Amino acid sequence: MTAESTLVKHRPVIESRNDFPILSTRMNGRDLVFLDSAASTQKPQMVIDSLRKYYSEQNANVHRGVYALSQTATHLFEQSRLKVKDFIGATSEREIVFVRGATEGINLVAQSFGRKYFKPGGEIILSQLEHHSNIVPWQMIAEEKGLAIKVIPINEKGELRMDVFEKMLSEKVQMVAVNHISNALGTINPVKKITEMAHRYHIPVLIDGAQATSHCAVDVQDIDADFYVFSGHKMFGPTGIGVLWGKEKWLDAMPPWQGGGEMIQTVTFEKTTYNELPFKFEAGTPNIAGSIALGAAIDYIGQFDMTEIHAHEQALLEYCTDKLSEIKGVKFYGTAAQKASVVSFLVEGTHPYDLGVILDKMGIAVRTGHHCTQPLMDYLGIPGTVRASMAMYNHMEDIDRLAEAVTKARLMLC
Amino acid sequence: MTAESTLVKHRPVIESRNDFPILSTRMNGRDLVFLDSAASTQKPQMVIDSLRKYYSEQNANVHRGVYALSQTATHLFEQSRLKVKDFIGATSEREIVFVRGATEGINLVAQSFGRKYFKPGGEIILSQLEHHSNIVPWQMIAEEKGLAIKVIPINEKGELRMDVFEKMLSEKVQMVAVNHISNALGTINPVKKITEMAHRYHIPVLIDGAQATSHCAVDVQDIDADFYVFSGHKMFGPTGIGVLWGKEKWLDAMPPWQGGGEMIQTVTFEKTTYNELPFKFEAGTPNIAGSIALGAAIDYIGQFDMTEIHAHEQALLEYCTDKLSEIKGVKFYGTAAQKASVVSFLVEGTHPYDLGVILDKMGIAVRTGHHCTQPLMDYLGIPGTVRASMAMYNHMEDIDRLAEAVTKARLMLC
Amino acid sequence: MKSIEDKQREIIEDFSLFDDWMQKYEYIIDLGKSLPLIEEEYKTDEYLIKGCQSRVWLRAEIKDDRVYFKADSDAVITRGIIALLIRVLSGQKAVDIGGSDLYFIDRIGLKEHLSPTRSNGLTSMVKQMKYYGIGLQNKETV
Amino acid sequence: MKSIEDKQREIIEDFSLFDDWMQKYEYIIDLGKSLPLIEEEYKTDEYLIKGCQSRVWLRAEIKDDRVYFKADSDAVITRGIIALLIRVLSGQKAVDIGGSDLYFIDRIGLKEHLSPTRSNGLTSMVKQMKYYGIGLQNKETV
Ligand SMILES: Cc1ncc(COP(=O)(O)O)c(C=O)c1O
Ligand SMILES: Cc1ncc(COP(=O)(O)O)c(C=O)c1O
Repeated sequence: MTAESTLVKHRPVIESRNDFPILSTRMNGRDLVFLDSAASTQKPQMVIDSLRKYYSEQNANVHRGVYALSQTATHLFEQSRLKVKDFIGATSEREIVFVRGATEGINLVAQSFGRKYFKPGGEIILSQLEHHSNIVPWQMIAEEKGLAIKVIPINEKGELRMDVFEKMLSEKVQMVAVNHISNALGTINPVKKITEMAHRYHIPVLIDGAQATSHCAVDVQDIDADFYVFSGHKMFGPTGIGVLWGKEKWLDAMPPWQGGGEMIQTVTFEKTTYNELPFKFEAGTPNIAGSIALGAAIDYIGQFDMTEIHAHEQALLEYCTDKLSEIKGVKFYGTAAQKASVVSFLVEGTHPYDLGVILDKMGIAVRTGHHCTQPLMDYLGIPGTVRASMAMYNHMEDIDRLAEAVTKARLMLC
Repeated sequence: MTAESTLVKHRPVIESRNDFPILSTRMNGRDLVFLDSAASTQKPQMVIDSLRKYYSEQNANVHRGVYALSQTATHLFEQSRLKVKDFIGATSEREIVFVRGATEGINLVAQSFGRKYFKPGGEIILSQLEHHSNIVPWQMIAEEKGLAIKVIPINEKGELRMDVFEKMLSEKVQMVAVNHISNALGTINPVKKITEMAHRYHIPVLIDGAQATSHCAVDVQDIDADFYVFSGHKMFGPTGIGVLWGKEKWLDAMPPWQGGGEMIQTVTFEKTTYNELPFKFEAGTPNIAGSIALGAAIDYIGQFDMTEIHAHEQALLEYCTDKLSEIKGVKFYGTAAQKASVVSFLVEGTHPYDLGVILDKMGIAVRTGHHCTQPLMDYLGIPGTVRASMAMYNHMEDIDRLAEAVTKARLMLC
Repeated sequence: MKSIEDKQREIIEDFSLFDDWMQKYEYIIDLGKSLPLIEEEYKTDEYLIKGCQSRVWLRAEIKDDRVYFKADSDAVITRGIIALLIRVLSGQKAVDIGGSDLYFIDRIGLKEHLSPTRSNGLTSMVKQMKYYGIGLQNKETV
Repeated sequence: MKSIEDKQREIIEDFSLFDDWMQKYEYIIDLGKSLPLIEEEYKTDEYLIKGCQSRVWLRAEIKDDRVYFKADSDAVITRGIIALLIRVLSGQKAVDIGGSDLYFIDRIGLKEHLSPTRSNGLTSMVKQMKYYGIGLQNKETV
């Protein structure tokens, strides 16, 4: 941090709630308590305004128009790429590829990198905590190229067994792909350590940061992974936009994945030469408005101090854990020492679906089910959990409402 | 049309201009004249409001949440799919796959269909009129699988040489992919005829409808092609959303392309089973807001009568052609008998870029360059054209302003 | 045996007594708890209807021209609604089941539970029940 | 020879005479028309700088410690701006070119033409000119 930036006055995190119009609406006749931010966060007025302004004053297709409107749109679009670059501490905007979301980013790497570099007989290491989006793309390419999937197990707290991981590493491994933060259990994984260990064997590492970017400062150079992906809609930005960050040496060496406008330099029917990074990977008209609004989301987050956001969320996590544990029959899943503001639980004698239905009636939005982590649920031997996930805009009162509602629901159901 | 729907009063097309806020802004100090709708159309207030409303009142991740907000979002999202289905006359919503845009739709078919069905030694037929997005994906899979690309030539008017096409058809051909309307020349291609001819040899046909959906009624059952793709941003909808329509028998038989959340039924590390259509092809959180706003764009178009839109645009086309031909040195590219409201031209002794720069200064947005159709430009022996493309919201006055500006620019440049 | 029509009207009347959602759900939960369970031997994949949120097992038996349903779910609210559906449809004539319009669900304010987006298995279950009604009028057991 | 600084100031002064964009562009277009063309033999891919909208050819010669540029474009406005850039940079010391800050472009209101998003080849040309300045101080011809 420079001398200057220490002078910046950050807005208090507690204020943020007022910036999100949806949080003052009602659900089933009750003031909405939104505790499903791990599925998708809500959007601040700044992001909504960015979309409105873009379509009302700035819209035009990018990169090829000479007229002012198109120049403005292109400028805003590329500015947003620079914001993303700074946000995750990348060295160059050439490393920032706009995609639809984390899922598309992982597919891009699996298919482009995988087709070029994966060799039959090799192994891909995932973890027991992974979201389907960080499993299925690897299964597909593994099947195509003849590799095996290996899984880092977890301990009873839901932490990765790093000792086992260490033993799994070998020359056969061709990719390690793990999430930064588990969406189902909240576990914050030691991604820097994982990368360092994998790199000892020269194994490339992809980190699925879908759950991380709204909760902690991400520095891709510090983590030193080879790829990092995340989704705009999980960090106060719009749906349909996300980011693949990759080290330039890899992105340069990888073949393009989708073909079309934007990603070419010259086209003849005989031969096509590809554009430079990052455009090589951005075929077709991109989600221009979405990218610009993602930049607005980054500006929004920048008004706050990330360590204060983290502290606020940790306080919510602790309070939520305390309040729920006062309720009879509550059992928690995921009690990692390093944990994000995600509380997965079950109430003895109740089905998560039933609990979700009753909470909904009381105006409380939580997620129930397998959270797109079926292998993890199978491993835990449960059909799913009830998951309350908090973001910066949640207040302690939300937890009070949740605890009260769970208590009532339990009485109704048991 | 049913008896009831003939009673519907359509709004006059000429009114539409007022619905687009950007059209009352200024560019370089002059009232904006927007003549680049073939690159991307502008957005009506209805679409902008749909986005605002979604993010302010309805936002939640779709398909898995039990709570009311998530149910609403899912409902709106699936309603939008039904609107798309009706808009193009598909038989079932299972045939409607949401993608980022036309480009992604073509890539999906090229990679999923191509990897399964293309055989070495075969041929793919494209046309001289194609956009890079309908060339490069086919080149990539052709190279991978060992097929040859064949090109339907055009006549001096910019029409497909159907006689040559007929002779190109054979058992070797494994796909015919042509656009419905050429973005560079405006030619409306006889897609129904093309499909019928290809089907005699049981060759599947993909129609790139990127330029069609805002200009004429599209009926995929009438055309009877196998795949039809288009982009939301070219039909008054937002960026980052588009549609792949495919016949159910093909989509069912095709392997998934991207893996992740939404597109699975069950996942274990050993074996994954895929979801039903269309979800099999929609990996990851979709562009929810974009899809819903595309539905709003369809509702918007539905307020007007498509034949009246077409007539209005044809009048603009004719007027534009007449006015520009009064200017010395103007040469037109593309004079097909069936032509959409696209006027590609050059002024003798001037470079398209120079013309574009001067027009911009006069508040007029046209596109200059190769329009992502380099093979067509090479064929025509020119570096590019100046292209004025009209949509329903353009008025005759826009053409007057254009003609006046071209006259002035010519004086400055020659 | 009362008709599908009559049974629906009965249920709508029952529900009109409730003042708020709590009473209504308490009633459904009670129903869910008291549902005569399907025999354990039938709780297999063969009888399973997949729902993402809750699982449903359904079994049909045909006697003369009538279809008798047994069903279960792992979630009690789903089960309660199953109980209502069985009350209306079980023992009815196959032909009536196939053509039935289950408007009572809407009228008692439980429509959301039969939304295909809920993925609790109920939409598929109803579809399956009607399918039995239409398709299996001439078979003995299913 | 006047310095890069002086030349830029000169151009800014010239442009201060224009009342509107029309006069300014007429002047640039005139400049573009009068630019001493690069010899046809150098209009090859080797000297080509790719721009999507207009093409630019650039050739540099070094004499003593100074770099002399010749350049051309197929678009006349691009050419006019090239003429300005050559007026400022050609014949200057390599070291000065490498470190130059071409603020005049901004001051005369033509910044947009040097935006990387214009893809008219000019941004790449300026980069290339500076590269010659920095990299080629010790070579004879480029
Ligand atoms: C004929 C045609 N096909 C395909 C495309 C690509 O559409 P998108 O960039 O929205 O994917 C375009 C857009 O320019 C087009 O005009
Ligand atoms: C850990 C994790 N990875 C990946 C994803 C997929 O993100 P998206 O659906 O935005 O592509 C999610 C979102 O649910 C997630 O939580």
